[in-house]
Amino acid sequence: MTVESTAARKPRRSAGGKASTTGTKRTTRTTAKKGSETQLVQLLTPEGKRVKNAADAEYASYVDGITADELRALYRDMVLTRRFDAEATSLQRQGELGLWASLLGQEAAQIGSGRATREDDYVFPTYREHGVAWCRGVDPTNLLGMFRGVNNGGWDPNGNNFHLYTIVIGSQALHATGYAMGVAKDGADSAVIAYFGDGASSQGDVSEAFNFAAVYNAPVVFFCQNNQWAISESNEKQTRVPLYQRAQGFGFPGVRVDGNDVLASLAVTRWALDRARRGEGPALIEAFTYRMGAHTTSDDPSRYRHDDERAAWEAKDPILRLRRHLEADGHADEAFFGELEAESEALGRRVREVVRAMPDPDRFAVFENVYADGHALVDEERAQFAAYQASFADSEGV
Amino acid sequence: MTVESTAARKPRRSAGGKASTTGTKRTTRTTAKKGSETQLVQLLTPEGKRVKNAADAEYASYVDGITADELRALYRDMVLTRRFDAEATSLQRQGELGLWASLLGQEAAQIGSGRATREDDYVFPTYREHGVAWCRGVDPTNLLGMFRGVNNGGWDPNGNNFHLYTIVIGSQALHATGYAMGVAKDGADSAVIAYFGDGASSQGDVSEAFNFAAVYNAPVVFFCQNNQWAISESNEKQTRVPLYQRAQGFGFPGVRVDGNDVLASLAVTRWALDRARRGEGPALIEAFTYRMGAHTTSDDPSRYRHDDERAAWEAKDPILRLRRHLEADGHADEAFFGELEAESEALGRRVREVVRAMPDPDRFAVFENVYADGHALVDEERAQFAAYQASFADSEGV
Amino acid sequence: MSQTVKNLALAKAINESLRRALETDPKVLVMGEDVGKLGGVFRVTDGLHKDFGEDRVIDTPLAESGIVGTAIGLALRGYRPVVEIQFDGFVFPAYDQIVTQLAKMHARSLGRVKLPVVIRIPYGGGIGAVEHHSESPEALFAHVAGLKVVSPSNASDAYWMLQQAIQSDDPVIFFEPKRRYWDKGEVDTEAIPGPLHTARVVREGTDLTLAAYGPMVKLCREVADAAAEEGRSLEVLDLRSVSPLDFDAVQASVEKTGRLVVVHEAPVFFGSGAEIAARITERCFYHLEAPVLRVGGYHAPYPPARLEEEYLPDLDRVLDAVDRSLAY
Amino acid sequence: MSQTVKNLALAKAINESLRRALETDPKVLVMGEDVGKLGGVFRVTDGLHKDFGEDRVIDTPLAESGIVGTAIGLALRGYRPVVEIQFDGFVFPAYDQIVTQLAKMHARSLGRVKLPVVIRIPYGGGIGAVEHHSESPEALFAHVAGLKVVSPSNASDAYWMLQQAIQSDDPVIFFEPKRRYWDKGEVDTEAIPGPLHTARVVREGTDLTLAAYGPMVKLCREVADAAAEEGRSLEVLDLRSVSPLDFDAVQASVEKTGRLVVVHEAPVFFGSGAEIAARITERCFYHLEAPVLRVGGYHAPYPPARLEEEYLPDLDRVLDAVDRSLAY
Ligand SMILES: Cc1ncc(C[n+]2csc(CCOP(=O)(O)OP(=O)(O)O)c2C)c(N)n1
Ligand SMILES: Cc1ncc(C[n+]2csc(CCOP(=O)(O)OP(=O)(O)O)c2C)c(N)n1
Ligand SMILES: [Mg+2]
Ligand SMILES: [Mg+2]
Repeated sequence: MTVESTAARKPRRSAGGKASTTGTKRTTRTTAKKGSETQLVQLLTPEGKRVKNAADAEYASYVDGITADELRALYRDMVLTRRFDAEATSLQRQGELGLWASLLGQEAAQIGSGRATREDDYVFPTYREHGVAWCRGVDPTNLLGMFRGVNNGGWDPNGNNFHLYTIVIGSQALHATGYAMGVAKDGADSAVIAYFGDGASSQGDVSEAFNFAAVYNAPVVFFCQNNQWAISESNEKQTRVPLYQRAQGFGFPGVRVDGNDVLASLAVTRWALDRARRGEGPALIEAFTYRMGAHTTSDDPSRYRHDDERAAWEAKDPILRLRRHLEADGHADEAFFGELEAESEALGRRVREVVRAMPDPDRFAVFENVYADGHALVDEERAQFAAYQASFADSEGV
Repeated sequence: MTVESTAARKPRRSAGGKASTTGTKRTTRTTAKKGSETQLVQLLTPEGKRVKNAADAEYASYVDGITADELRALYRDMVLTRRFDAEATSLQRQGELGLWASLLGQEAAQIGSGRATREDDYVFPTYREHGVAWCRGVDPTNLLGMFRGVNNGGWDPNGNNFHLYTIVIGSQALHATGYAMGVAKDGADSAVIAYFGDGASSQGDVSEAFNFAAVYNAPVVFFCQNNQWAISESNEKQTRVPLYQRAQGFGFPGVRVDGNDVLASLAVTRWALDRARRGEGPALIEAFTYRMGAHTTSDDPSRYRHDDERAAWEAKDPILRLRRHLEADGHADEAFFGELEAESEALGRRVREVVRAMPDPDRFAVFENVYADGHALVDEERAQFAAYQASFADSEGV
Repeated sequence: MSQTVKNLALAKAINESLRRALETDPKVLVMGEDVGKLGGVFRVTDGLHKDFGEDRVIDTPLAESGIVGTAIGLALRGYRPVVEIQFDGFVFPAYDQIVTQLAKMHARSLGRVKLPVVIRIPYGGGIGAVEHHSESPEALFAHVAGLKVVSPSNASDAYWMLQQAIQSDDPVIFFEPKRRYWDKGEVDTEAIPGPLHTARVVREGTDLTLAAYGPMVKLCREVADAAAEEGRSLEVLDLRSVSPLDFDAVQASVEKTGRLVVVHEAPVFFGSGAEIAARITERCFYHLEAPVLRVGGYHAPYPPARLEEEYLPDLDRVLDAVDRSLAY
Repeated sequence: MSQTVKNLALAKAINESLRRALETDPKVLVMGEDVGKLGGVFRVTDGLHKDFGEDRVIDTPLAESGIVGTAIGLALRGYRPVVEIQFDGFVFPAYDQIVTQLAKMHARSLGRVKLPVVIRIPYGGGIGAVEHHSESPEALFAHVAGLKVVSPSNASDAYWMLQQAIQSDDPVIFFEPKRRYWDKGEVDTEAIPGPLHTARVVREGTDLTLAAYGPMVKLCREVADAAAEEGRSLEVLDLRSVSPLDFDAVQASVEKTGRLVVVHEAPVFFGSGAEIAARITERCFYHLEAPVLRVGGYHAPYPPARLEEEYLPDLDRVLDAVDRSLAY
């Protein structure tokens, strides 16, 4: 028998057609626009003006009473983070680091969100969250060990509730969710925040994390820095619709914030952490920003993107924007900027010195910490290695 | 420095709170209701009445001119499928099959969607799509080999464009998407449909499939049979919001259809396949239905669900519903039902006979088809196995 | 004795061990698919959900990577999750989290972070199941540094090894011999167990050593019985741990017998037997009267149920290997 | 000769091989992360996107399971996808699709469905990279029936073995020795290559056999040179294929030399060396003058860059094993 479709069949137009908006009440529509067509939560224009948008009032309320001191502190954070980042890039050029992943351009997203966290919150970064690490009080020189190649993670995650950098894309979203499930079990009122990139949003682990977080109502905020690029792949290669919309399909809110606006990033992240603390579950923040530099020092962006794109984003620079605001409102004077300049240089110097003095690990470190409770084979191999090393000492000693 | 949240911090209420609907224009809301509170596309009530709902007109148009012949054919499909399924269940009880996964209750979802496919469409089932297999023209006895334990897949996928059953949950959603990408590359105007369950929606692979399908605008329809249970886990364990909504976050439409209504299932699937053929990309259909039986013959649902739930769904039986409709509209007479009864019995008999006569595989089959181009180790092991077997023949021969 | 000694099926021994862990340590969690009300598809977690609630015995969404990934997060928060993977063939979606995160985080953190996560996997064939329900993937975990891999062969070990796995600060992959779930054995819940990663001589012998773990130990004992009738004295070693492997125990036995046959269900190619053969040959080069022989699965996907008898090591196949070894 | 012989870096040889495949078979696709405009992080796909378009050279979303899963679907539709995994350590999210689907679908379908998918994986250490960028997971694929696993050591093999892998109707895991990407070698694009899964004697010798594949072949040649200066004649075997392994070639060599040292970067425990040692000991029990020795990685996560020299097999460590073998 045949019960075939009675509707007309037109040939496929192309494999790259637009999403249909057809649908009924029972059908979810896909009407959202892509990329920059979608509006952002913005509290500070690129020119440094405060925006008062009624629609964003709820977010804005989280920074309503912000003081000049606090604004200057945010500025300082961003400047020092950028300075540190630049120093690391040049240390890589000098051969002191094997690799560096620069956060240039993403300072506002990171400082804004990082400063929104409370001491008892827990942060799961990817490999580029140097600004967040700074906010958490991790000594920046500790970040460099893995890029120098002396370790795979050079700080105590529990020292500042800042987990180790995770290189495998998306994995940490699940760790953050599990951690948040634990926080809820403990009845604590702290929250967890997981950082990842636009590219990472494609990983199954990130979707699974969204779903676990929603199902268990875990107090976790997913903070996606959409810096427009996953190495050489632009947003269109990763997603058909703006990323913040992903959240809705899992049952929690998503919001796109101007990631080059430190105030908006701070406000929206406070909002999200707060509702997590109140037991309202996860939220997704898409911080719309730009990777000003290469993916890492190994990358050559000229192969895949145009300079004018970068130029357009330079006009939206997060640091310049806050500086304009501080200056326009008379919140900071020359003395402040001068002192900060000096502080930056001092930081750069210190980083340089610490890195250059960073010793290579002991050769036996290979065998350390493979297990917490030990493992017979590791012991055996360590002993063999020691004997082997000693055999050279013997012959060299003669 | 400290730039802390200025908003009040209430303690977390509970780890199981409701999704917040707070949000602004820039925020995706999570206003949808759970489970049965969401409306379904329904064209036939449980009492067998045709529903004319303006909102569903677009879907309804796909079955507008359906004839009495066609309706009877759908009925016949459902009845024979149920009969086959019952036979398989009893063959398992008799020890002829090692296991059976019954589709009881899901006939409408499967026959409706299966009959919506065109011969040149391609179908990727999970392990319960016996009704879809029937629509594709796969001989039902071929489905039984893997449940009897004589093979892991007993039909030629390209014979009826019906892929092998996939047991690892969610995997086939990616195969379907890749296949659809190939269809688009070929410029063909056929479509692909991937079946999976409510539980499967949690797998990362399914989310990745949604995303690949959206990004490449692949002509694939995701057909999720939400039969309310993933073994012992109800929908609340899998998702916070209705599953059809998942699609929107990836940028394509999702629709929930009454999966016990064969007409609605047919219409909505035609609609989705059609737009895929027209190059409008993927769609997600959530067929809201019920697993009337156990998960498989190994399962004991009394451990985790109440009988009254089943009773409530019995009132919505897909076959009964169409029968009422046929009878009310005078589309079928006693002769028809009588003949069908006889045909059912004949089918049951044939299945029984074929299964009982199904030979065990040759012992050398272990080594067959491991590779298409051969593998030295397999050859070596086969030879050793032959020699080993021969050693018994020798001694037995003495 | 008496009071504390129970006669339990292996599955029930695991159940009681989980119960004890949940009782004694509030940080212990049980999580997985259908581990709640259903009590797991093998009823291993039967009754735990009822007695400890859904906060401790957690039905998870159907996503293995999510289960292990969130278990890692829970462990970072101080919990000790015991994860159930429903069947051997379904552990692979979690493989990335296991290999790149669970196994490596302790070393990555220079020892600052510990991940006491146990992953229970019912494994192996012999129960007439459909595809993916009968595999033995232990080698794929043993090769990965940072993981410990164990497999009990009897109820007492199942009980105690699980206690020890849960107490361990390292991630442990706990392979449960599903076809032995219903085999009963005595469990002394007050015994003081030996170290987790040691092998045990379960039958002494002088002519040849049979080494196995998990489901194959019982078979090897039967082989030894059969061989004894033919006047051959086989020593049977229950390895119990696959990573680390107790090479000292194997070596000691082989120095005595001069011959070794390793038996496992997993495919021979790149399986445990290879590692044991390589290392024992190195350690016992002058003691071995025959090459180490291996009996295991073929280099083929686990076959459909009606062929599994051909695929799985059985009495005859092991005896054949014994004969071949003794013929050297 | 002449015209068709080019001097190419190994990475460039792969590039030209991909180009040839794309030119000769319209069903061949190249897919992966950053394989398009960027030409891959190692530039292995350089220029292909420009010349064959994004319909043939496909930048994918960042999801390895998705890449392999859709490649399977494309293969079912008649395509021959060549998938790039960016680095060894990132193959694990795709492991489930590889092990449970790609490897098994041909057998599952009783031979009706073929999956000619090649998965290219730059692997191994020695380039001073960060975590997950230096691993050698080949054993984790060799243990799995249904997969073929190969690894070229030089430009000519890279070119031809890839041609053969793409032409094969079986899934092939193609491990590229990333630290040799820049090593140049002659490639005759009109040569008639030998069978894909055969080993090759790259240096003849009489005292001991060194067996290796991929990046370690060059090291073994250097070892043989160094040993020659000390008057020792080592035979060097380039295994080329890990599954199947060319045991006949190893056996033939060992029957001549009586000694075997296997070298690989992957951890020794449950590594390729174990399988080779076990099987060769069985085949050559009366020929071996010493146990098969293995040189490889330790049972530890691949260490940070400044320790990799300690971790990786080097001239001294291999020579040490040679000495130990010869001392028997
Ligand atoms: C699982 C996995 N696959 C591939 C990579 C290689 N890789 C490193 S960074 C990167 C792009 C990440 O893009 P995105 O998530 O947008 O973060 P961004 O680097 O832009 O901050 C890729 C593909 C990886 N680290 N992990
Ligand atoms: C990856 C994986 N994990 C676990 C299982 C075991 N399993 C088989 S069916 C099933 C439940 C599936 O539920 P659903 O997707 O709703 O489909 P249904 O059986 O209800 O049709 C589970 C957990 C599996 N087959 N694959
Ligand atoms: Mg990015
Ligand atoms: Mg279901």
